[in-house]
Amino acid sequence: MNVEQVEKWMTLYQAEVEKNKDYLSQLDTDIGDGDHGNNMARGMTAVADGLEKDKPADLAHAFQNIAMSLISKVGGAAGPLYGTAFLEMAKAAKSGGTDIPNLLQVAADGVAKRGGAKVGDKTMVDVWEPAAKDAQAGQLNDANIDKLVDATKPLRALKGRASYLGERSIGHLDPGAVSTGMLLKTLLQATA
Amino acid sequence: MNVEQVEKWMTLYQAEVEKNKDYLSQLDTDIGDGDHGNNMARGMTAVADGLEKDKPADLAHAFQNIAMSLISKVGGAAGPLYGTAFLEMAKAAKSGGTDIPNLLQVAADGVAKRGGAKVGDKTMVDVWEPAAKDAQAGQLNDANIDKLVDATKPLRALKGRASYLGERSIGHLDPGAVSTGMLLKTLLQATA
Amino acid sequence: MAANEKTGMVLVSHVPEIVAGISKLIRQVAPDIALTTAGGTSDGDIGTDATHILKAIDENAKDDLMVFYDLGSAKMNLDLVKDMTDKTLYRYDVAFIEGAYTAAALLQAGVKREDIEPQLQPMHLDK
Amino acid sequence: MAANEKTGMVLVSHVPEIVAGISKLIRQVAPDIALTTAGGTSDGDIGTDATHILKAIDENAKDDLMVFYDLGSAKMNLDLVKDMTDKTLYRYDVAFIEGAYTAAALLQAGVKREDIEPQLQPMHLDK
Ligand SMILES: Nc1ncnc2c1ncn2[C@@H]1O[C@H](COP(=O)(O)OP(=O)(O)O)[C@@H](O)[C@H]1O
Ligand SMILES: Nc1ncnc2c1ncn2[C@@H]1O[C@H](COP(=O)(O)OP(=O)(O)O)[C@@H](O)[C@H]1O
Ligand SMILES: [Mg+2]
Ligand SMILES: [Mg+2]
Ligand SMILES: [Mg+2]
Ligand SMILES: [Mg+2]
Repeated sequence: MNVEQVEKWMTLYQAEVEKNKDYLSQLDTDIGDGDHGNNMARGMTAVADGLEKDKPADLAHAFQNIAMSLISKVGGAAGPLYGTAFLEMAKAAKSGGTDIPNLLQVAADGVAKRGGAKVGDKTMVDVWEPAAKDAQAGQLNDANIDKLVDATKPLRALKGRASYLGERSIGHLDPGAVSTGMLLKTLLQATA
Repeated sequence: MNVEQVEKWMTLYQAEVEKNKDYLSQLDTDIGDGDHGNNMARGMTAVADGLEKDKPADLAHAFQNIAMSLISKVGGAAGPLYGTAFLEMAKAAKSGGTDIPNLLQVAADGVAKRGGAKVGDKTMVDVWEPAAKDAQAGQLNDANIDKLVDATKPLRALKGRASYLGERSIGHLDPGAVSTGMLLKTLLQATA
Repeated sequence: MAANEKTGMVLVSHVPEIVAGISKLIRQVAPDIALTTAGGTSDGDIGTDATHILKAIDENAKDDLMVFYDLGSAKMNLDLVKDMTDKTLYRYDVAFIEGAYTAAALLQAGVKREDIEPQLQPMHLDK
Repeated sequence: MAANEKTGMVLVSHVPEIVAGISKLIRQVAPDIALTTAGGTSDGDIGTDATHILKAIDENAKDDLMVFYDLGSAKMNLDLVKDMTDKTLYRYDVAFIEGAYTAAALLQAGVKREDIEPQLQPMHLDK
């Protein structure tokens, strides 16, 4: 991946989040506090501003720049989670690991570590981890991403706000899984 | 006991609390939140106002009147505790048990039940319960009351705010024990 | 998901800001539950009193009330108030914010009080 | 009793009023401890962010900090912030108000952090 691709990725993702802001917040209303769309939109506005203000010289700086915007502006669990994903990608890029499968794997591991969630806990980790594996197998595509997102629906949440609802969380998509799906799809578009 | 004695008792106690307001609050600063003197002074002002406004027809009404003032105006643990003591005395007076040893015993039992404290937990119960026994034995006097109050000093608090301090509560008088000592001494004066 | 129609919630704290703040936290996940609060004394000082608590109970639209509180004197006042109201009070000696948040989210999801209580169990504290 | 001279306290909540209120409760029993708070996001909305938490950490007069928080996203931000500060953070997964109140009373009494921790143990919660 290169800086231009990252910038394109973020532009596409911001547009996608903006378009689906209410949808993401509605998903979060069902099993959380209803702010996920607003959180992500605020965060992505900050990401765009940050990349504009401080043109990144290389991939590591681009990821670092994005991470800091997300960390300081999302204002919900998604902030430290996505922030950590980009921080880990910055570290990997610094040591030369700039291929997408490797970047997704370090990001996924960072998210899982930050939230203490495992696959099956009905969080964004349910998309990140298997998507990184799909990428390694050359199988990361929209259909597979949709499958991972949809698979969160029948699960009972064990982490995050939805976990307070116990079995009442069953039958709803996880908002963070949905926004992660969008992030991965726009990554595919930006690097196609 | 009769209504006049109760009124005299409350007048004497209010004066005593007023005089020792800062002392009681200082005791509570050492092992609590520092408001016991203010709480009791505010409560006793309300008691005086209440007895003034609604002249009690009989002993039960006097106790009931006092209880309601304490319950609504003390604003700390001492409110429900002293309030319960007077509510129980009102009940006893209603059924004719107006002798002091009996009144003190029902009050002591009410306080212990309300706070869930036993003798030795370094609370006002450490004065109420043995003082009721002393009264039954015709031994309730200033010297014995002082002994009960002072005995709270070496104890470790197991109930109330002081209990958060664990062994750091040792070596301090319990503020509620001190204000209970004053209450009992003014009772002796009012009924002498 | 319709909110529980039978059971409401009352929050009791020594400090007005605490219950105001918890209400904001709760309203994010439980906009429709019957929630009333008593923060501080009737006079607005730091502390608790039975009169203020009774007011919060009376103001609540429900007769079946889950009650959460911060410190021990609130507990004593709550027990006292039990004899002064016809409503049914369920007092929970659990972590105040975490317990109230959990119960609120579940009430909003229409869960019955009896089914909420097991989820409060691990949050028990001696208060 | 002189307050603990080494260790301070930081409170993190999703809602500004919650930490403002807990500070009032705590100040009654612990007027002298080093206490700073991050309530809500940097922009004053309901939520938490690392920037706001970092500010509360920086503002605290002590380098050794006991940290209490309300919900899980605050916990994640705290872990993130650990790598961004030179101060030492001790995060407690305990009942927020009850834990912070207990620790504050003990810090005020001059008790060491290591001796406070056993008293927080029974207040543990999975957050
Ligand atoms: N402990 C966790 N581990 C992994 N993901 C989590 C965790 N907690 C929350 N999430 C993710 O964050 C999403 C919610 O994000 P957001 O609404 O921004 O946070 P908040 O719950 O603080 O309002 C959830 O849908 C879930 O995917
Ligand atoms: N659970 C309890 N049982 C019996 N007495 C108690 C209990 N809790 C507190 N007290 C008494 O109340 C006194 C403190 O009263 P006060 O300062 O008015 O209350 P608060 O602690 O709410 O500020 C203590 O000194 C103690 O004697
Ligand atoms: Mg949310
Ligand atoms: Mg949120
Ligand atoms: Mg006090
Ligand atoms: Mg008080």
